[in-house]
This record gives sequence, structure tokens and C-alpha cells, in this order.
Amino acid sequence: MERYLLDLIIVLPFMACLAALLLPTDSRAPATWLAGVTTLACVGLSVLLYPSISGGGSLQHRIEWIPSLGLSVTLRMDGFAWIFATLVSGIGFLVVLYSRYYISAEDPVRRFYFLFLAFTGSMLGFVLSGNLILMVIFWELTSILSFLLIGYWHHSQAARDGARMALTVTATGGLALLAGVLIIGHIVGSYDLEVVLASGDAIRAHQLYVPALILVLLGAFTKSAQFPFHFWLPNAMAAPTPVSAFLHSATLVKAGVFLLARLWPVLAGTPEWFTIVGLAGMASLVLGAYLAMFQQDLKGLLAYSTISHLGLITLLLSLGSPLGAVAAIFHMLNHATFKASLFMAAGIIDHEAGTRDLRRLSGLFRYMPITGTLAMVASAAMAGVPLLNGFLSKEMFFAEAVATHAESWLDTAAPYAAVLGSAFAVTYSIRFIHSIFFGMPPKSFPREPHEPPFWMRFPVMFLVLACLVVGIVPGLTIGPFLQVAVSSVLGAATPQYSLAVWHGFTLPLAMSTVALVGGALLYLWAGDYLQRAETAPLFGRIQGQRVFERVTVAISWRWARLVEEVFGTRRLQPQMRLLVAAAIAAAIPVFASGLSFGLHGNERMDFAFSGLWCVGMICAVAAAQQAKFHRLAALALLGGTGLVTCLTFVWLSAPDLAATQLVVEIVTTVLILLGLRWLPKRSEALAEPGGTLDRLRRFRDLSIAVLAGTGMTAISYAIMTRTPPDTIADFFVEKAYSDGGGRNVVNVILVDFRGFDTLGEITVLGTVALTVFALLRRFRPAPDSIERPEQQRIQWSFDEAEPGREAGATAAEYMYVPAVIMQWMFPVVIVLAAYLLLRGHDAPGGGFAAGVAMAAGFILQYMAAGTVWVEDRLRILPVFWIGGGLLLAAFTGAASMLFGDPFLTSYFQYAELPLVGKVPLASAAVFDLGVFSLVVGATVLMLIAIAHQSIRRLRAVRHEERQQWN
Amino acid sequence: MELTLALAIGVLTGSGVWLILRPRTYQLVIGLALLSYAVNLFIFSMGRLRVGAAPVLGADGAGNPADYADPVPQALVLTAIVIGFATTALLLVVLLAARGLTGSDHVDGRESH
Amino acid sequence: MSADILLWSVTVAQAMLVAAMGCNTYRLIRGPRAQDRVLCLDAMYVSAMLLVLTIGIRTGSSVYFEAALIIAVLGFVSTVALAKFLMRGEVIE
Amino acid sequence: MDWARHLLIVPILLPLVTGAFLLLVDELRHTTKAMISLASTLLLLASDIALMRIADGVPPGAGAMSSAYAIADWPAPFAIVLVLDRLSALMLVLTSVLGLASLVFSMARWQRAGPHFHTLFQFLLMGLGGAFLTGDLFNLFVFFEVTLAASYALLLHGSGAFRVRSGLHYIAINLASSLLFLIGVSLIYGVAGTLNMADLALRLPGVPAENRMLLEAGAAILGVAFLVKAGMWPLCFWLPSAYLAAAAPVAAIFVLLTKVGFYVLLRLTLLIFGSEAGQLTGFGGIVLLWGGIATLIFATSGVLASQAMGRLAGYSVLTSSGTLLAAVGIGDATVVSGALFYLVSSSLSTAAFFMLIELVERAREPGADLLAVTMEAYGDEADPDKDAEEEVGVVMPGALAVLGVCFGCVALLLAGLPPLSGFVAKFAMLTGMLNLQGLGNPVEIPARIWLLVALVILSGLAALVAMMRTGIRIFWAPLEEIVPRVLVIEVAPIVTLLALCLFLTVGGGAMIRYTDAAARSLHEPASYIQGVLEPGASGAAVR
Amino acid sequence: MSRVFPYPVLAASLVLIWLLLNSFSVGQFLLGTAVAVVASQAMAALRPAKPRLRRWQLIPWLVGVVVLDILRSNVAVATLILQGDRRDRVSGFVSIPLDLRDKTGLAVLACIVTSTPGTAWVEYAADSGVLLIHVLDLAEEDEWVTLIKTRYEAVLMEIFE
Amino acid sequence: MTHAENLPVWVALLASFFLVLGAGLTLAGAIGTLRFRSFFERVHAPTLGTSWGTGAIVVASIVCFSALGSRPVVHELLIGVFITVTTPVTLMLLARAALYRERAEGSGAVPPRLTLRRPKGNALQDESSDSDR
Ligand code: NA
Ligand code: NA
Repeated sequence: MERYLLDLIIVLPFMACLAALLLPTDSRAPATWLAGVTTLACVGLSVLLYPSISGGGSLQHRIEWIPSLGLSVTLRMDGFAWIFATLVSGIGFLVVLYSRYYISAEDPVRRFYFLFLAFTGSMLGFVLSGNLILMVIFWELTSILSFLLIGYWHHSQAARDGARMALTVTATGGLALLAGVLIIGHIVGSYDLEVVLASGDAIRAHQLYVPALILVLLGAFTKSAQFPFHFWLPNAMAAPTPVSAFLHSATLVKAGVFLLARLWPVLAGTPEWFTIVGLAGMASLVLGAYLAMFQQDLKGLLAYSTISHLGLITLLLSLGSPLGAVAAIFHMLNHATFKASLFMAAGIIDHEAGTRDLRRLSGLFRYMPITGTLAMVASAAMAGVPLLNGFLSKEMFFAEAVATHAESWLDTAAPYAAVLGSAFAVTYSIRFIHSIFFGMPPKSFPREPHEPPFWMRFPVMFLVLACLVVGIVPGLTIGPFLQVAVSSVLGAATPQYSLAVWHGFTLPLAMSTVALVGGALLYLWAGDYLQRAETAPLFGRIQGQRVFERVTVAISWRWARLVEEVFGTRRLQPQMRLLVAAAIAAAIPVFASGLSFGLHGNERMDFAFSGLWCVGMICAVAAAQQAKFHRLAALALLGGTGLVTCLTFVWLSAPDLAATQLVVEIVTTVLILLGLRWLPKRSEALAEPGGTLDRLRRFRDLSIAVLAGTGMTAISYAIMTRTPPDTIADFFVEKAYSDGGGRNVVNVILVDFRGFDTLGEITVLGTVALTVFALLRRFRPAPDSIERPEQQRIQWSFDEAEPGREAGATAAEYMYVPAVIMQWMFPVVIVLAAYLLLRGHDAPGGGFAAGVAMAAGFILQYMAAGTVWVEDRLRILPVFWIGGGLLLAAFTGAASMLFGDPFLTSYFQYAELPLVGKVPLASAAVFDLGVFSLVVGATVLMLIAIAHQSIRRLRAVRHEERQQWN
Repeated sequence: MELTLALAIGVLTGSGVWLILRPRTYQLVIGLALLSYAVNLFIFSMGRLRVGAAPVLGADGAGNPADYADPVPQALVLTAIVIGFATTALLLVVLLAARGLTGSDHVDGRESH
Repeated sequence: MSADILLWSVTVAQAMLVAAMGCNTYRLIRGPRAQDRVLCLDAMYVSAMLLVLTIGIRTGSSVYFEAALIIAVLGFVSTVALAKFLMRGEVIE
Repeated sequence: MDWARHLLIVPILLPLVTGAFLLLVDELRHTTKAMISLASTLLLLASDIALMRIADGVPPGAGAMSSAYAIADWPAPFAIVLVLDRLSALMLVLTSVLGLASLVFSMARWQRAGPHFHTLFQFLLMGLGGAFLTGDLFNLFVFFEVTLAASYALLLHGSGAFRVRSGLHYIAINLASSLLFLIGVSLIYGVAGTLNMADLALRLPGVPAENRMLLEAGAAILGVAFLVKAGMWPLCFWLPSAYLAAAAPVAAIFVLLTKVGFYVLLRLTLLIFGSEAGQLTGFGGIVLLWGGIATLIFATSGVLASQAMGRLAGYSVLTSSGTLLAAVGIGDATVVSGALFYLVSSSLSTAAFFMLIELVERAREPGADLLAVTMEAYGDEADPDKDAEEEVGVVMPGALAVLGVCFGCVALLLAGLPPLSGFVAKFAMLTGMLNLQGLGNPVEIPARIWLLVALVILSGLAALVAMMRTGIRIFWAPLEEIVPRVLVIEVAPIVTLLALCLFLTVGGGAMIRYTDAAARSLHEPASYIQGVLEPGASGAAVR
Repeated sequence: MSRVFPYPVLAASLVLIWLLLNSFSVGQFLLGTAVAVVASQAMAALRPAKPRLRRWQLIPWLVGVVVLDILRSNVAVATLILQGDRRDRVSGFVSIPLDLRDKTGLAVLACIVTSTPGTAWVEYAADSGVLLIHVLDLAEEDEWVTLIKTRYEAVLMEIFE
Repeated sequence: MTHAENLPVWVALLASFFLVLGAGLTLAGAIGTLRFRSFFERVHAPTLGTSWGTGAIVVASIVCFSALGSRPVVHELLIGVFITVTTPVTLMLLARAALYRERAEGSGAVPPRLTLRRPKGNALQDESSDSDR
């Protein structure tokens, strides 16, 4: 039963925050009620649960989440968790009450309560989680939500910066904490809090203890604004006061020290712990208090005082003594109470007087006596005046500071630091009260201040009352709860301690007196100076946030850009170079280990073949060298190389490849020529001056090219001269006719054995064709290639110059005779295509070669008579050819599934026809027909799409002319 | 024969690589075309070289693998040819579009140095 | 006997045809003018086709016929395109 | 006859047929096309989920069903086989989910920005499906090409100067790497004499020593090709610009392209160069690890250095590539399992981010939405896409708030902060790295893994900083709020993807169980090989 | 019939081509006829100028003549190339006014002129009907004009007009 | 060449003759492209290969395969026919393209178009050795 109540404590706030979303944007009352009831309910729940943990035991509820990773939703409530849960929800309730009056109706109330409730839930989740990872999760959630809460008034620059800084610092710490927790998990083998707490010795003994410790401490210090990560807290004061009252006094900043206390049994007690934690604590204690004295912003003063008080707690925890831990826990509670009340008081003052500047505020006591009194009591508690709760914990602190724990200078410095810090605390507390409520009557306030409404003042009253009661009769009030909390943390090590106000004349008492008197004297002596001080001497120069900004800008902007520029590029050539280099590197092992060549089939030496390749290689090199300035020459030379490649295929018994390569060759040439029309000539004049650097670059590229070439030569030669392994090919040769029904093994592979590849391949072709089409629909020619080509303009002028000859006659006359032959070749090409297609299965050819041949036939007509002429005679719908072809191929493949066979299973048999004889019928042939159709469509689409640009260009020109006319 | 073809593959690769490291889009196209020749020949050579052993079975259709060149690399090359053709076309059109839109035939759309 | 005769003659023929392609290559590279290059490319196509035929004779198989046929029927398409490009600066108008 | 065994072909066949059919539908009937495409993609999702259940052995009876599908009914090493296991099933489902999301998103505007959008989109899905299913090296190449071709098309979809320029780079580099792919595959065939992955794994130990080097070279060259796709430094510079240039829904689906490279690397390193490969064991693991680390560093600085949100998103794609590659490099089952979880989570979130960016950009300069579509449209009176601006669907109320929340969620996901799946993924991977033998039996952790752990965490921090900077600039800084015209069908997919991330967090246990099983089976290639080569024995063995 | 075979001669020759390519069998004949129908339909779509063969029986004779001429000039040009350039050889353009107007006839003439080594078809003015050819070995210029006009053009005009 | 073993010697000789003849003519043509000084002279050279060069080798092939298959194999004829029909197209277009390029550059090496308006043909000496550079 209790287990579910435990869940409810966390579930409730989150449910409520979801409910808040459903409310209208500007609904103040309902939202307040929702939040109030929720927080109160949480208080009630924890009260209900007190009995089950008061015995010193702990209440657990474990829900498996990711067992294999040791991540489970384990809620665990012991005394310590309980007292914090109560504190969080209690103060939460008071803050709700307060903000009902503080947050104005203009602000987006819904968002405020949404975030507030979510934060409460996360905070409760954090203190109640029994699994370290879960703890980290809630920890990060609090960071994120505090970011949103600080940035609540995001129209102000201060709020944005404060929020950003807070999140950056705390989230960084959170990630460090995660790393630390992971290491702890690695050591312990579990993230379960119980297990971890039980295995303290193992952790402290482990070699990874120090890194783990440092990472966890990073988390704690950033969260609790400990030196040197304290700077974010003062900047977070741009948050609405209720937020500060809640986050920066009782909850968020307490998370760090809570964690330290939580893991105290596991991590504390080693010299590393003592040194690091002690240093940070002491520094924060003194520095925080010192800087607090010089603040002119009301909330700034409180913020620095918070840093100092948290430093005090950290210092106590650093000592590693049980009593220190007791004092620490006790002070956590005390600080929460008086600091929350002070923040709220500050909020009231700001609210009433319209400013938070200590220099402008003064003499408010006559306007708001009650608030004034409350503030005075609270700040007295902050200063550690007897009969107030602050005094008790500070006495304990002094006692611990005096006692020696580990022989080190820290130890000896501790008492002095303690006194100094408290003296400063006294000073700034006095200054806080004096400069606000006393002194000359106010000159110019934005508005006339007066007491706030009772319910706005009520939370302050309640908390101050708590300070008093605890301060006077601690044993009767906080005593038992503190005992439970302490024992739940320290377990067996729980020491004897007394919460009496009066311990007799002891050294700690003396120290308090010194601190009180000294602080008072300091204020008397330096009060006016503090009032006028712009920045604090000595430490005023070191401004955390400025350092922070510089570092962040340097790392997250300048360095990042530098890395991106130095180790990256946006140009193509370097990328290509890297790619080739990577490929070469990949092949290096072969040569490193010495590449051996075999003797397979190496006896043959054919001079004609060698001569052929001399031609081929010369063409290739020449093409490479001409491609820059003589595009047409390069194209022709490329054709030469292609031709030699085809011949090689013929020579080495690959007729299909030869046929296919040939038709592709032809179409590619036409294609590139079509493109060249839109690439204006490059004249050698444009050659960029070849400096030494340029020559070096070329040399580097040349050597890369040579290296790549050599590598390919060596590898291919090595393979060719090795005896082939037993390949899957034998199967294909044996089964091609008997089971595949075709004599041309390659074709049978293409349409049957590996028809699936072909299906994909034609999809690629179709896709590319569609891409080309799409791209050209949006094609915009370069300005220098919009007008007619030079030749046409010249011929045009010739025609006009010649009497009795209409312009453009040359064009017509040019094709006058050739066109006849080109047209009569059309049916021949169709027959050729049909031949290649139908014979494909038994002889070289096949759907692809046939398709390209057919397309070439179409192109021939376009070249002969021009686009317009052809298209009012032939309506080719390439897209339909593509779609139809794909569907045909796919359905032929799918048909076999109707017979229960896998996709693409082919069937063939010989049909006996009268006076025709045996006719082979293979389903693969239909598949090949689909291929044919697609290839025709795709090829025609690509070439004609480019060809159409000329017409579009003309249309564009006419359009412009029309523009000029009217 | 093997040596000749190996050298051929090497030279084609070299010229192609040289071209794809050049700054002009047209050089890129020609370079990739040359490279795809080289790669096709490379794939083809992986099946070892045979003269007069085209994998086209006789009338009886009986196939003794020893008598024929390895058909698998040929099939692969065929696919590679098709895809190479398609991609060449695409690259060409893209470079036209780039030429039109950026006004430069530099691969980066603007002159470096 | 007859095999040797044929082999010998085929080898000679192939050597001559390759030599012819070599000559064409010279003009293909040297030019001087674009039309010379195109002309020689066309000539190369023809020589290549003849080479295919000789290979067919040498291996005594007719599977290489298709390649030769394709050159014969479509070989001129690319040279036509080149010629037209030279004349009009545009392949398809 | 049982149709269930043909289910394996559906992820390839369905998009193919749909895409082809859409070509026959008139270009102007956008709505019809969209509806057909949508229906087909929904069907695809359904079948992919069914496949996932089969791969996962539910319903128990289905275990008997063969999960290797021999195309054209030829025996295994000779035919092309499709192989289904948990990993491929996971990738398939991811594909169809992202596909559906970006398809819905594109229906608002992008489908009209150019012709045949839906066909090309379906072909992309087909290519991805094939790449994830095939068990044949060359067939893998073919499907890579299908994917790439479609991706070229979609990247250039809508044209425009920047798009075309980045497209040129993207295409050039991928063409070159495809050539490397071919070299690698053929080299492997030349030495081992087979193309079937399982058969190859089986033949490897028998390869004579003097040939092994060549085989390794082939594999390494193949690896370079995959690394280009997976986006490993220094082969990844094309990626951010390409993704920045792509239209929002396209970029969203592109997120999967890098994952394909990762998938293949994972598959091959563990299957072929895994435990059973004799001397080749752990081939290239070190390269992957250090490459991944380098990528992570570069991507992290890129994330911090980018001003344009699109570039930021592109770099976060690289971040996840780096992380995944390093994870493969380590190669232990625990890490791989975490990596798979991370893959899913990061894919969903980056996809959502890419789509979100477009909507947010609208909030920044009004009319950006119109610009985005008709960017540098060809100013010709015959411009076919004049109607591209006009939008279909209902306008989203309270858009800015919704966008803000979505942006926050994406930020959390990229930074790997709780409560969304980004954290769980990162935690799963880190736990895996720190406890290679599983939680509870600690082993010595080498320095490189410490480095990796640190980098993974820091990259999260960098993402947080960058996203915070951007978010504040966009949502908090401006004085007057421009409320963008955002359609419900544009926001819905984003929200759905983010909701899926939330679901991944809550159902993390089940997901991790699945990825654990997937990773474990990847480490036992024997079952895969057996399942492929003698499917009769027990197809269920392929897991 | 004429709708199935708009160009009977064409269709016939296509069938012949088909049979040559495959084999002379009934099945191939039927198949070839089908292909020929498709092909000539496609041709019909282009609506080319329909040539009328008036005296096709002259064709074999013409072929014979041309083959021999070509053979002769082959030898001539080959020797001319192989024995190197004679200084006194002059090459040049010759313009020939043609009376043949039929496009197909002109096309055939072009084939003859081009296929004959030593003569190259350079330009044909459609309006004036003047043909410009280039002659490699321009010994007696009128001889070329008469050769073309009498030997080929006349026959072609008989066949086509 | 195992297939050729059982060929009659005279067939082998005949085939060889035509083979070498065709290849020789083609080579001669190719050499012509090197030797001739102007483009319009070079235009003539390739026709050696396209006319009897092709013819001879086609004949050789016909002879050879007819003898091998002991039946008339004449489909190679088609190659000869198509070459004869298609080559003119290339050469016509090329020659005229060259002509116009020359005219455009205003070189006197080629006759102006006006010559085609004259009623009676006449020759124009072509002294240009290699003037069209
Ligand atoms: Na004051
Ligand atoms: Na001639």
C-alpha cells in the first residue's frame, strides 16, 4: 500500500502539470488551486508515509524498466529522503501561495504552473529515487526545468543569459555526474542505491575511485553553485522571485549537497574527498560571504549568501566526521527555511517599492512594519543570531571546524575561515536590513509602497515562525525528524549529538560571539563604503560569468569553426583526392605483403591485341589531356577508347558485352553532344596562370593517378594469372539450357538466374531518366548560351546576304539528302532491335541492347528532321514506356507467386505449332520485353528532354522579344 | 594478353583519376566515363581471359563449364555498363543545370584561387 | 594445313586493321581540325567492325556477328551527331 | 499455399509496383497520386511490422517459416537470397516509419515542387528495402544504386542553385564510391568465386594464403565505399551540405542513407570477418573505431560551428554516424545492442528535426515556405510548377508553441538528455562500453574506449549548447512573434516521430531485449549461414 | 492491304532482312512479317516522300556498273596513296547541275558518289539543283561531269521519275 | 583454329585472299588519311575501307562460314549493304560541315556558294596544301 503512495508523491505533480496544459492560457485561480492542492497533497502523502520510515528503515518500490542494463524505476524513501520530500513539497506549497499574488495576470500563468509542477515532480523524484541512473535522470530534468523557469520572462536579455548560463553549467555537471555514476556502476556492477551504499569500501579501494569522485563532485558543485562554478547563481536572479525562493533556496541548489550527503557513506573519508570538497566548501563559504557584502541588488546579495551557506554545508560534509554530516543536514533544513522567507520578503519589497537596488531602497520600515520585522528575524537567522535555527547549526559547524580530522593546512585553516565567513554573514545581514528598512525616508519610489496582502505575507510569516520555534526548542520540534534523517544517512555511524541552545561557555560560543561582534563592527566601519561600492575589491576583478562567456565563445565557436575549417572542406577536389587516397590505402596491405603473380594462361601473347590497346591507351591519355580546352576532341577520343573496349570484349569471348557497350557508346556520344551545346567553348585564354604551387598540385594529382593506375594493373594482373577458384558460374553454365531454357548463358543469368539484379538495374535507369526530366524542366541556360550557336548565326547571315534565299535555308538544305537515308534506316533499326530482343535468349543481344538500339533509331529521326517535325508525326510517351516496362517486368516476376513459387521464378517450354515447328516460350522473354520497353523509354526521355531545351530556349527568346515590343 | 589488359586497365584508371581530380565539370564527366571503362574491364578480368570461348551454348545446349568463359563477370559488367550509362547521363545534366544556375563550370560552382 | 593458312592470313589481316586504327588515331589526336577527328573516328568504327568479322572467322563462331551488325547499322549515328554539331552547333534542332 | 513466405519480397516489390504505376497516373492529379503512395506506404509499414514479428519469433508458430527467400527458386549460393533477421527487420520498420512520416509531410507542399515525386520516393523505399534484405553482395550493389539514384532525384527535387551544386558534389562522390564498390565485389569474386555473403563466409577459411591478401584488399576497398555512405571522416564532407540543400522531407528520409552504410558494415564485419573467418577475425575493427572517433570529433565541432539549422542537423547526422561506426569498431554484443537502440532513436529524432527546421524557418522569415518551394524556379511562362505555392490542408493553431515544444524535444534527443529516448540510447551504449561482459563482471577498459565514452558524452553537450543557442535565438529573442502558417499534416509527422521516441523510452526494456537478441545473433554467424545455405534445415535459425 | 503494307517494297525487303538474320523457315517468315508490319507502320507514321519505282529492272544493271566502278577507283586511289603523292596531281571541286529532283534518287546518287573512292559529295543546292563534289584526282574535269550525268543520273532518272 | 582443320585448302586460300585484300585496302585508306594534305582530300581515304575493304572481308566471311556450315551463309551481306548506305550520310554531313566552317572563316580554299548558282559546272583548282588549319 505505502509503495503506491510513494509512487503517488511523484506521479501527482506530473499529472497535475499535464492537467495544467488543459487550462486556458490566462487562468490564474484554477492553476493556483491545482498547484496548491497538488503540493499540499504531496506534503500530506509524505506525512502519511512517516510511520513506515520513522523506525529507521526505508520504504522501496521497484518497477523494472531495462533490467539488462540495471536500470529500474526504484523509489526509495528513508529518513533523509523523507525530510527533503516534505521540505520540497512544503515550501512548494508556500511558494504557490506566494506566487498567486506575485505573478501578474499579464504573464503566461499556465506556463508558470506547468513548469513549476514539473519541477516539483522532478525534485521529488530526485530525492526519492533509489537507482543512481534514475537519480541522474531527475537531476537533469531539474536542470532543464530550471532553465525554462529562469527564462520565464524571456523577453529580457538578462533572463535569457541567466538561463543559458545556468543550464550550460548545471547540464555539464549533470553529464559529469552521469559519467561518474557509470563508473560507480562499472565498479559495483549495479546502479541500485542500496547496493551502491553497501559497497563503499569496494569503491574507495578501486583504482577508478578518484575519477569517479571528481566526476560526481563536478555534478554536485555545479548544481550547488560551489566555487569555482558559483557564478551562474547570481545571474539566475533574473528569474521571477517565487522561482528563486523555491529553486535557489530550498530545492535545486540543495540537490548538490543532498547528493554529497547521499553518497557520503560511499565516497567520503578519503584524503582526496577531504581536500577537494574541503577546498571548494571553504572557498565558497568565505568568497560567497565576502562578495555578498558588496552586492547592490537585493536578490544578488541573497544569491551570494546562498553560495556561502552551501559552502558551509559542503565544508561540513568534507570533514568526513559523522557529527559534521549531522550539522550539514541540519543546516540544509535551516538554510532552506530562512533563505526561502528572505527571498519572498525581497520579492515583496521589489513588488511594493518597484526596485531591488539597495542604493535606492531605504526607510521602508514605516511603510511595511510587519514585513520588515519578518525580514529582520529571517536575516538574523541567516546571520546566526542565538535563539534562531541558524545559530544552532552554526554552533555545530564551529565545533566541527575546531576539531581536527586530517592533519592538513585545511584543517588548521577551517576555524578561521568559519569565523571570517560568519562575520561577513553578519555584516551583509545587517546591511540587508539596515539599508532597506532604515535610514532616510524614501525619496523617489516608482510607486507608493505599503504592506502586501495577508496571504502574500503568510508564507514568510510561517517560515520565520519555523526559524524561531526550531531555534528555541529544537529538541521538541525538528529533533526526532533530524534523528531519523541522520541515522538513515549514517546508519551505524550515527553519533551522539544534542540540539540544545545552550552548551555552556564553549569555544564555538566564543567564535560565534567574535563573528557577531566582528561583523557588526565591520558594518559600522565600512557600511557607507559598501553602499557605494561598484565592485568588490580583490575579487571584483575575477568575474565568473565573463570568464565563462569567454571560454564558451572560444570553445563552442572559435575552436569549433577552426576544427571544421582545418579538418574539413566544402570543395569537391579535395574530397575526391581523399576518396582515391583512401582506396589506395585500402589496397596497401597487398603490396606490403608482397604481391605474387601466377602463371595461369600467361603463355598467349597477341600482337594485334597489344597494338589495339596501344591505340586504346593513347586515346585515353589524349582524352585526359584534351578534356579541358578541346571538349569535342576529348569526346571523340573517349569514343576511340570505348571502341577498343568493345573490341576487347569481342576478342575475349564476351559478345553480349560488346553489343551492349557499342550501343551505349553511340548513345552516350549523342548525349554528351546534346549537352555540349549548353557548355560554351573554353578558350586557352582562360587558362589560369600556372604558378609553382599550381604545378605542385598537378604533380601531386599526377602521382595519385599513377599510383592508382599501377595498383589496378598489379591487382588485376595478379588475379588474371591465378588459377580461378571453383565458382558459382559452373552451375549457371550447366543449368542455363536444361533448366533456364536459353543458350546464351549471360542472358539467362540476366533474365533468370540473377534477374533480380536486372530488375533493380532497370529501376535505376528509369529513376535517372525521371531525374533528368525533372531537372531539365527547371533548366535555365547560362546567359552566354541562351542565344543560337555561333554557326547558326553565321549561316543565317549568309542566307540573308544571298538574294532570293530565305533565311534558315541552309539548315533545311543541309539535311536535304541525308535525311532521306536516315529515315529509310528507321524501319531497319526497328528490325534490328526486334532481332536483338527476340534472339537474346539464345544469341548475343537481349532487351537492353535492343532497347538502346531502338532509342538510337528514334534519335536518328530527331537529328534528321528536328524535334517539331518528328513530334507531330510520332507521339512517343517515354514515361509510359518506363512505367509499363517496369510493371511488365515486375508482374512477370510476381506471376510465379500465383503458382506458389518464389518471385521471378521462370517457366519455359516448347510449343508445337503447325507448319512453324517448335517455338520456345519462356516467361523470361516477357521479362526481357519489360526491360526493352523501359530502356527505350528511359533513353529517349533523357535525350529528348535535353533536345527540348533548344525549343524552350527559342520560346524564351520569343517571350523576351514580346516583352520588348510592348 | 593478360599483361596488355592489365596495363590497359591501369592506364585507363590513371587517366580517369587524373581527370576526376580536375576542377572542370566536363573533365569530371570524361574522367568518370574513363574510370567506368577501366572498372568494367577490371570486373571482366576477374573471370580470367578466354579467347573463342563465348558462353553461348551449342545447339544441343549441353554445357561443360571448362569450355566457356566465366559468364558471371560478364553479367556483372553488363549491369555495370547500364548503371554507368545512366549515371553519366545524370551527371551531365546536373552539370548543365549547375552551369546554368551558377554560371560557372567549376565543380564548386565558383572559381577557387 | 588450311587452318594454318587461315590463321596466318587472319593474323595478318588483324595486324593490318589494327595498324589502320593506329593511323586513324594519329589524326584523331592531331586533327588538325575537328572534322578530321570525326572523319577518323568514323573510319575507326569501320576498321573495328572489320576486326570483329576477322575475329569471327578466326574463332569460327557466328556469335560476334551481332556486334558487327550493330556497328554497320548504328555506327554512323554518333558520327552524324558529331558532324551536325560541327555544322550547326546543335545536334537536334 | 502460404502467402506468408512471400512476405519477404513485399518491401521491395510493393514500392516498385506502386512507383511504376504512379508513372501512368496523370502528373496533375496530385491528390490521387499522394493517396496511392500513402496507401502503399501504410501497407508497407504493416508488412514490415509483420516481418519484424516473424523475425522476433512471434507468433511462436511462425518460427518454422523460412526467413531466407531464394529469388527465382534457384538453390542458395547461386541464386540471390533475401534474408530476414532481427536486424534487417528493424531497419525495414524504421524505413517505413520514416518513409510514412516524410511522405505525409511532403503532401503539404513538396510533392508539387517537381514531377514524379511519389514515384521517386517509392523507388527510394524500394532501394532501402532491398539493401536491408539482400544476402548477395552484387545485389547489394544494385540496391545501393537504386537507393542512390532515387536519392539523387530527391536531393535535386525542386532544383535551385545551391541544391544543384551540392547535388553535383553528392553525385560525383557517390559515383566514385560506387566504382570502388564494383572493384571490391569483383575482386572478392575473382578470389573466392562467389557473391553470396553466407557462402563467402563459408569459403573464407579455405582461401589459400597467397590469395587472402587480395581478398582483404577487396574487402577493404568495399569498406571504403561503405564508409563514404556511412559518412566517416574524412570521407564525409559532402554530407552536411547535401542534407542542408535537400528539401525537408527528403532530408528526413536521407537520415537512413548513412544508416545503410552502417548496416552493411555491421553485417559484413560480423558475418564475413567475424568469429568464423580464421585469420581475418575482427577485420578493420580498429579502423572503424578510430574513424568513428575522428568523425565524432569533427561532427561535434561542426555542430557547434554551424549557424544554419540545416547544417547543424547535417552534422548531428554525422555525430550519430561516428558513434555508430565506433560502436561497430568495438564490436561487442553489448555495445552493438546499445548502438542499435541509438540508431533507431537518433534516426527518428534527426528526421523529425529536418522537418521541423523548415517550419521553424517559416517563423523566422515570413514567406520562407513559398521560397522554399519555388526557390529559383525557372522564370519561364511555361513553368509547370506555378501552382506549387498553394497549399492543401488545415492550418495549425498555436503553431509557435507546438514548434517550440517539438524543438525542445529534439534538443533533448540530440543532446541525449532525459526523459526522451536519446538518453536511454546513450546510456545503453555507455553501459555496454564500460561493461563489455555485461553489468556485474567488470573487465579492464582500454584507453580508447574511455576516449570514446568521453566523446559520446561531450558530443551530447555540444549538441545541447548549439541547440540552446539556436532555440533561444529563434523562440525567445525575437520581440514580435511571427506565427508561421503551419499545416496539421506538417506537424503531425514530427509529433508522431517524437512520440515514438517517448514510446521508445517507456518501452525501453522491450526494445533493448530485441536489440540484445539482434546483436547476439549477429555474433553467431553460423546460424545465419546455415539458414541461408540450407533453408530447409531451420529458417528460424536465421535470427 | 495497303494499310497493312503502306510500302510493299520496304516490307518485302524487311522480311528478307529478317530471314537473312535468322533462318529461312516458316516460323521465322511469319515472325518476320509481323516485325515488318510493325516497322512499316512506324515508317508510315513519319510520312516520308513515297518513291515510285518506275523501271526497277534497271536496278541490277546499275548495281553491277557501280560495283565495278567502285572496284576500279579503289585500285586507283589505293595505288595513288601507296606510291606517294605525285606533284602534278591536283584535286578540286566540281559543280554539276543536276536534273534529277527525286529525293530518293538523289540519295542513291549520293551513295554511289560517296562510295566511289576519289569522289566526295560535298554540297547540293536544293533550289538550283547544282551539286558540288570534290574530286581527288582532277585530271579532266568535264569527264567527271559527263560520268556522273550520263552514267548515273540518267539511269536514276529512268528508275525514279 | 581447330574448326578450320577440315576446310578445303582452296576455300582457305580464297578466304585468306579476300581477308588480306580487304584489310589491305582499309589500311591503305587509313594511310591516306595520314598522307593527304587537306581535309577534302582525306575525305576520300576512308571510302576504301567502307567500299571494297568491307566488301572483301564480308566475302571472306561468307566463304568461310558457308564452307564450315556446308550451307550458304550470306547474312554478312547485310553488313556490306548497311555500311554502303550509312557511310555517305556521315561523309556528306561532314564534308559540308567542313565546307561551311571554311566559308565562315573566309578561307579561299573552298568555292563560295555562288558557284552553285551557275548553270554550267566548272572546276576550281584546289592549291591549298593544308590551308584549312
Ligand atoms: Na539603502
Ligand atoms: Na567517295
